[in-house]
Amino acid sequence: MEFSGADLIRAAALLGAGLAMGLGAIGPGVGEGYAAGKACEAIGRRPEEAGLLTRTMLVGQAVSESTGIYSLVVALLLMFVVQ
Amino acid sequence: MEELTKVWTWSLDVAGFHLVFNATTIVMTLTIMGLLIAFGWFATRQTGLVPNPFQVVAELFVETFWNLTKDALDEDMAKTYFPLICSLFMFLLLCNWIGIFPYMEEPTKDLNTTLGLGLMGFFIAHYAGIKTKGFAAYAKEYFQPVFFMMPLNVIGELAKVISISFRLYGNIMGGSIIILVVSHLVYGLLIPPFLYAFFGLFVGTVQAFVFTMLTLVYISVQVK
Amino acid sequence: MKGDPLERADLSGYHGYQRRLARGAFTVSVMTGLLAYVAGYGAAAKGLVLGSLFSVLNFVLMAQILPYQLGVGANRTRATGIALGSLGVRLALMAVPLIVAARSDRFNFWAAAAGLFTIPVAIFVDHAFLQRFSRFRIQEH
Amino acid sequence: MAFDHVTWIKAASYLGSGLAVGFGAIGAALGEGYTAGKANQVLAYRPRMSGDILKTMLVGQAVAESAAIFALVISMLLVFGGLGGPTPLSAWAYLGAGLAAGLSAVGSGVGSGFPAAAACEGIGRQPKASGQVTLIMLIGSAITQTPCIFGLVIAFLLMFVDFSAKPYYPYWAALLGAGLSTGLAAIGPGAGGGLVGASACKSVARHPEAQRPVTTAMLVGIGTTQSTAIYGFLISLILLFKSFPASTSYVPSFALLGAGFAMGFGGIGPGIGEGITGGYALDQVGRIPEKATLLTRTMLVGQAVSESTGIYSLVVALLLVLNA
Repeated sequence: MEFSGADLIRAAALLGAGLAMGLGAIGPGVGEGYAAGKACEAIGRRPEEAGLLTRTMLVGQAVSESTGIYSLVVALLLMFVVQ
Repeated sequence: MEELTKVWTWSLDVAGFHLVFNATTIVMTLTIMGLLIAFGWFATRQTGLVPNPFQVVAELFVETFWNLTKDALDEDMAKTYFPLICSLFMFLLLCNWIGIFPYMEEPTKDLNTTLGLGLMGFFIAHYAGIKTKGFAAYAKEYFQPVFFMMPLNVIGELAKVISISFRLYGNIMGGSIIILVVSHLVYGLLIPPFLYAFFGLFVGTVQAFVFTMLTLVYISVQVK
Repeated sequence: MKGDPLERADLSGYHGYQRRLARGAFTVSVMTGLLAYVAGYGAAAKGLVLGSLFSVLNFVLMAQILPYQLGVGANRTRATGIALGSLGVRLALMAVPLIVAARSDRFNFWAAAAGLFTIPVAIFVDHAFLQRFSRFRIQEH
Repeated sequence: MAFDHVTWIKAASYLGSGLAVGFGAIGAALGEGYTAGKANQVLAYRPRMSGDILKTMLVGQAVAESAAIFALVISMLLVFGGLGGPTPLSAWAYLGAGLAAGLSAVGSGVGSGFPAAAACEGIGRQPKASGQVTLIMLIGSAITQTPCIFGLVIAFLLMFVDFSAKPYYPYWAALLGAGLSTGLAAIGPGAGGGLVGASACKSVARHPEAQRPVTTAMLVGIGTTQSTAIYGFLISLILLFKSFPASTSYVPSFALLGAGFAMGFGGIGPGIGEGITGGYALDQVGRIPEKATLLTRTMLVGQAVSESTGIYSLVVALLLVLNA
């Protein structure tokens, strides 16, 4: 089994892409779930404000998801740009 | 599973540039625009007190998004940006839903579409910011709280474009990949329809709404 | 809270429930085993009965350990430690029928593995179905 | 230091067996410890109820332990099943089987502890509702075992499908990645499903007459929570059954391993997050059952958005597999 330096770099980049996306998905997943949970709680308290609360929840989740999206971008870069 | 990597493209050499067009995306986007124009024509053809079905749907959209826009921006500003927000949502909704028909593909499955829409929202938001506050006040915000935070602020603004467009792209692309893979695995009739209902209709609606709301929020952050 | 709250407690309902559930589950499993034996699946029948015997033993042992686990107080680390120890012992116990069935041709391995789930299945059947009809209900004293 | 591969296969199956039963026992023990701690708190102010609370604990524990028993069955098969296939790939398959069974039992073991603890609390608060609360707890913990069953299926496939004709070089990574993907991705949904079940038990204890809407909302909530476990299962199946060409470099192998890690770790966060959402939503369903539809809708929207990172992981994993 011969292997060159370029091979090693590519292999490490692909494994790194997997780890980046995998580990990067943990935090946003939990955080977004927490935001959504608190929104459900608030809707339970004041069902008449459901529209406003859902919108706020979606915006909050979108912001907490940013780090997950950065992981996605980094993973895609590692897969398709690193040669 | 070869369909995943197969893209139907047109390439063109113009003045030394090699341009590649994703034909499927362009055709589907034009189809959706045609459908929306036809919908608009039917909805406004005979407006009356007893509305026709198209008018009912159109009024639903207009009313919902008028209220949303009015909440986020103030009244006269909302008049400017409401048509953008409402038509953006209708366009995205139809884009995400069209994949459930055979031989149709979601234009939002292509990163070019979502990135283009994200950039559009970005430029509109910043144009709105400069127009309301003036360039000096707009530029000053980048040096808050201290002047050397400027690069981070700029990166933060650009990251919004990346996050908004990759969110839509990732969800729609992921949904269609899942449907494709599961269809290959089960060869059955029962599971894929449920997946279409979930990813095509439900996730498509939610993500179209999220994209629209975020564009609205980005505008409202800039003008306030 | 000083002292063991369980000392003053009336645990007869607990013991009665546990005894009756174990007896009912084992009886049903032995009857299923007999039917299978008569139908000609000898190895499967023996494996099933062996597995369910150890499932019931595990259940009884668990029921005996549980009050001690509850008696250590609200200290979650100690409770987890006791749970880990008791689970280790009981898993070692439940490994016995699996090893025997894997090594011997007279017991079917898959039947023994299925037999280990006798008690969870019995609990589920009891609560989901039998409690609706009081005639078949596992009586609690 | 050259061993023949029979030695390696033995070593790998012992290691896999130890991992399976070890992780399985740790998960179930954490769940039981949590239940015992909660039950003790309830006993402190309800000493008379100890018989009922012990009975609930016993029932909950007996059902929760199925995750550990699944892992035990896999572990005993690995050691005593007489599996020793002569191919070098078997070593990786057995290690992957142990990881799949063990890791997936962690989530379900921990997760089953939450409904049991909540049921003890609920019965302490509302002794009359004990039958309904126990039933909800049983349904909740039984569905929480689903990710563990995915792990079991992948472990069986890894042990009994014949991979001897496949090339060693990227397949070792495909087999290990298949085990990791299902195993790790089952942890989050297992724990999250338990959180939903726990809130359902609390809600039924508070409003026993709201049993029907709570059960429906709980089934929907746990079902959505488990979608990332299904993605992990999907990636494992693709890794096992897609044909990869033999290669002379490490690149495809590490791409497949990366796919396993991406989907495996990527399933943990969304699973737990969706469980938290479902938990809060079910608390409120129990408080105002007449708003159950609105709450279920909001819960579904919130869960769908929380799941996006899981979908990104799936996309990355699929791209890694397809480009390998």
